[in-house]
Amino acid sequence: MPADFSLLRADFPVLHQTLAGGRPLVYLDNAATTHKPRAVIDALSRFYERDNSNVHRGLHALSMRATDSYGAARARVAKFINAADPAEIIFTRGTTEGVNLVAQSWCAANLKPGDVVLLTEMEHHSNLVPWQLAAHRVGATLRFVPIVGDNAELGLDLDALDRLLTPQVKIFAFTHISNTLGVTNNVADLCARARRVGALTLVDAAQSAGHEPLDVRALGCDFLVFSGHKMAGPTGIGVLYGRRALLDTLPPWQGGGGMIANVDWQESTWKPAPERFEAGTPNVADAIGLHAAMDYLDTLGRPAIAAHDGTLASCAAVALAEIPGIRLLGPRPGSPRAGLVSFALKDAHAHDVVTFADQDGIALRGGHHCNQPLMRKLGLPSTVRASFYLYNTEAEIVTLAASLRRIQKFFGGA
Amino acid sequence: MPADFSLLRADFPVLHQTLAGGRPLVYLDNAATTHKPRAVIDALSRFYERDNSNVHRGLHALSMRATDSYGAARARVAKFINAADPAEIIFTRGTTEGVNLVAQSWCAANLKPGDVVLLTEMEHHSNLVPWQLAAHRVGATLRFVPIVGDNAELGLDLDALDRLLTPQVKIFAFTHISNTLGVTNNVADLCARARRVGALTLVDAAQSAGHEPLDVRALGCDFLVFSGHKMAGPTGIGVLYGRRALLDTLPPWQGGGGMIANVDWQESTWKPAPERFEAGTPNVADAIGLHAAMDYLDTLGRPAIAAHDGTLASCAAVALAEIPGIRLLGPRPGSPRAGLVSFALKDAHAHDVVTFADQDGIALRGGHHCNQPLMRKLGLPSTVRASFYLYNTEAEIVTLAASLRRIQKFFGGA
Amino acid sequence: MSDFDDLYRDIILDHNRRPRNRRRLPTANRVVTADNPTCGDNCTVYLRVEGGRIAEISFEGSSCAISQASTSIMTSQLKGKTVAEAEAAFAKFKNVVTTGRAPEDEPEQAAFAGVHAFPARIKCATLGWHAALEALQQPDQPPPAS
Amino acid sequence: MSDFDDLYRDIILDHNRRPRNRRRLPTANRVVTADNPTCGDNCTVYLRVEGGRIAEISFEGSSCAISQASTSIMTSQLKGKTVAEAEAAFAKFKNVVTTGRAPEDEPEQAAFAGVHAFPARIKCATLGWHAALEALQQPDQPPPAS
Ligand SMILES: Cc1ncc(COP(=O)(O)O)c(C=O)c1O
Ligand SMILES: Cc1ncc(COP(=O)(O)O)c(C=O)c1O
Repeated sequence: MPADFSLLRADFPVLHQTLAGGRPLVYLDNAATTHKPRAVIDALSRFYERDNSNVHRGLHALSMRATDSYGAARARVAKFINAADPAEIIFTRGTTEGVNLVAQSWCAANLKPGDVVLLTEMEHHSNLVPWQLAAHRVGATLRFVPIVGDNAELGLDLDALDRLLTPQVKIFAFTHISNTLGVTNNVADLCARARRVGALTLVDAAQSAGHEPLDVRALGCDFLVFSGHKMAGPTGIGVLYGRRALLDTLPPWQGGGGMIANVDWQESTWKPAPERFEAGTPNVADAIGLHAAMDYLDTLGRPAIAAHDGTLASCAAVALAEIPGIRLLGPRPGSPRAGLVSFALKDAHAHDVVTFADQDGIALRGGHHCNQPLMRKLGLPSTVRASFYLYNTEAEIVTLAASLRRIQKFFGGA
Repeated sequence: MPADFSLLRADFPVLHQTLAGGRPLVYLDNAATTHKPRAVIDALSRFYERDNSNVHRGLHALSMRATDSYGAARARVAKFINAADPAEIIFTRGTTEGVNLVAQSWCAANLKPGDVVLLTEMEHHSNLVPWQLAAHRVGATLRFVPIVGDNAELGLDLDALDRLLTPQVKIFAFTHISNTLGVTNNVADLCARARRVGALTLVDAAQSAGHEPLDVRALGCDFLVFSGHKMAGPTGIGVLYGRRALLDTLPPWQGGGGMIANVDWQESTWKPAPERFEAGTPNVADAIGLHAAMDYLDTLGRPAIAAHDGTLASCAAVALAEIPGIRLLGPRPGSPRAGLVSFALKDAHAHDVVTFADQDGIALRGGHHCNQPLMRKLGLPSTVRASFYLYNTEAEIVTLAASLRRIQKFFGGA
Repeated sequence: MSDFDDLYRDIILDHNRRPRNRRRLPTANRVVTADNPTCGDNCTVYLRVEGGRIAEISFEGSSCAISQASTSIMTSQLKGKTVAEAEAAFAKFKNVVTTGRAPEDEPEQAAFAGVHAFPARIKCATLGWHAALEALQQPDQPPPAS
Repeated sequence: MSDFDDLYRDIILDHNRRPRNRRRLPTANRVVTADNPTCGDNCTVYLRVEGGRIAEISFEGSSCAISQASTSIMTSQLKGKTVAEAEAAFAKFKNVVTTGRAPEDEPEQAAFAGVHAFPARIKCATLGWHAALEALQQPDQPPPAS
């Protein structure tokens, strides 16, 4: 049975505060980062209070406990996304580092001048800029699957995708859920299309990993990346999944302790994955915190979380569509959408909206959402985004809608 | 007045545990990682319970608090090492990532075939392998300042250093304190010698940052790196210091959100340091935890900590020197040494020593200490290392010495 | 909402709704665009400098109310000023938005005193000023292509 | 210290102090070195395989007591065995060190049952075995250069 989501708020200490002016916190900035349940905060403290130690190289009691816990976190991630083998799980700082790792290590070993890296027009800077850096280095070309549809229902142009998927495309990197539009891409379908031309795939699951079930084998992707802090876990930890056979062919990216087999003055050899890609002391405590976050999410059930977040976002879209002068992006109000709503008010700039809403205790995000070229294409300098997670409620949407109406009046009036 | 160090043990929850067999924990693996005081653990919890939010791009209350706290942590690091400007402080995962950042970004922009990267024979793999990767990429050469002296008093060969410091040397990277030998290098002197031939310097302060005062301007280094987890701070956070004028000339290493000025489909431009080098959501919570750790250390006073750790290590060296069949590395017993002792027992392999000591509740480290080529040069497959921090006591050294005597008898007897 | 009302004074809302000098200046001999990379906002300032004085000044760009209003007010304040006078005016304005202390002799600048309670918005308030001051440092340029 | 005594049985200490077959084998036609990158230990196993059987076997290398003793015992156990028999023996040994269940018919292998309580040491106990089994899979080589 899915839990009663309104009861969950008790698990999140941060929600129980009143802001300046006595207003309760209405946190709708979950696409930027989510809050952490007590279970995650306690897992961190517990590690430092009982088991703190370096991993891998230790033979004493604490070091063995820390090594076991770190290994258990890796195995838990493998189970969380149904990877075949814990060795396919590399801990990173977050989504951004995972993309950079693949863009630098894989591209250096595999990309030749004239090759194409295919992206989409809805990528976050973190799944765009690393490919620019890597492609420029080898003289490869970046191409983009365009977004089509009117502003109220934007999506990838699949016909254009098939035309763009030439044999020159060596890797296709795309987001699962757009953090700006709230559009969900059909990952399995996109991976299958890429596979037909022999292109590898990297999926940016930053916006989906904490919201819906992920099965890397069913999706058929080669790489998948996400961030712990966007799924109720700590900051500073994230995951790169890579197919085992592929990881073992990649050269290391960073060098240092823990990733070497043998070091000589001039040359070294490497351990296999995952160690090869985890140079230096890893972020042990936060990996253990992420473990607790995955347990927390799976106790609720990710299908229930996805339903909850999607329902709230749909409600919000319907409620907001009524506000005069609003322009909603992404799926049409009434159609299914991921857990966020992005919009612009005719008379109020995004920053002014966010500052105003903040005075009502509402945390929103305004700006380009790390998606500058897309915003330019849409002809919008910026949008406001409300994004939802398991602890949000319908009452908070009512508060949001009322606040937006006052804003529209404040800036549009006179 | 320096605190009574034995009272500090109350600040470290992890120390108050009994291990299997009812023995109290004697933690002497501080060079691998140190424990965290209550103040650090609480700073992490407090952040997640009150202020948790993403930084940089937010205009709502929590985001402004998180941004302020993250900025304050950066400013605190600048003060901690007397950097001229908080913009010279880049947060990394740890020492290893800091070295990789410089080795990849600086070398790609500045190193040409035939140039020399100068290291020493006492570098940790983390300050060796990144330079191998970077030098091979551009066809530069690695050279090593040799270690001289008999096994009981090893140090850098300064005459050889001056011969090696040719105008071909573009950067000289060396450790402040050797994690294997306990030798302390004279950083200011080494930097001055390098400067004479126009070489830049990178100082690996992993083993010193938590133990003694550091003043990057007095030392005259160009880059300096260290890890939070080795100085009472959390795992997953570290620091790269770089001179401002230098940082602003470096190309970015990782791409992504937060480090860009302007992004277009094919090209982007970058923010200045430090943002340029911090792509993606940073490890906000652990930067704040590191802030608490620096405050904790400076309340005690780093000169007092250095004296405490050094005294313990000297006592340990004297006590251990009495044990039959022991071979001590590093400074002669009786001479000043950094807070660690590295040794080998004639009849017992390092692993067996560590396993035996663990049964006595003592946490030691055995192996190559991420220093394989040095161990080969010294003709030792591995050593045992006892390393001290502010919460260790003389009584623990007595326990250690007694345990080592029993080990020697156990394996040497019959 | 006292902080908020303080941030959005009537004078700011007025300049936001009806910005002064918001246009391209075909006769400009200095043009600088300033970006706020944090949010993607930008502001282009056009100047015609003659004999060390700002003969004409205008701006374009997309940005928030604080930025629009402060740039609008800046253009009306800097017209006719020398470089030194413009720098002094900016120093005064920066002081207002960082300290919150409102100068009695400058009601238009004083309207921005509320910004100091919103540190993340200080960049918005100074975006146009930065562009103008940078333009004043530059050599004369040919007029902007149309 | 019961776990510990269990780990370092007399038979292990004896083989550590006086390892059997610890030497270079000039007539070897298979040589494999296994490394434990975690600690820097290594073990080189020399085999002379004749007609599908291990005619001679020896080892060298620097490693801990567990590793020395298990390799020493391994060499005495594998001498004269076929590939299939060697693989079966290793499977049995692996079972001992991972489960701690001691086979009654193999007192020398049984001595390693205590290893299972020290998971980090399992690699030590199997280092020499891995080298030997890998060598058995290889084609014949010329004898090692001296
Ligand atoms: C001298 C030295 N340099 C570098 C490192 C690497 O530090 P980290 O593993 O925290 O990146 C260490 C510790 O492991 C060290 O002792
Ligand atoms: C779709 C998407 N990709 C990538 C990222 C970058 O994630 P992080 O900043 O945690 O590395 C984000 C969030 O900022 C995102 O929403």
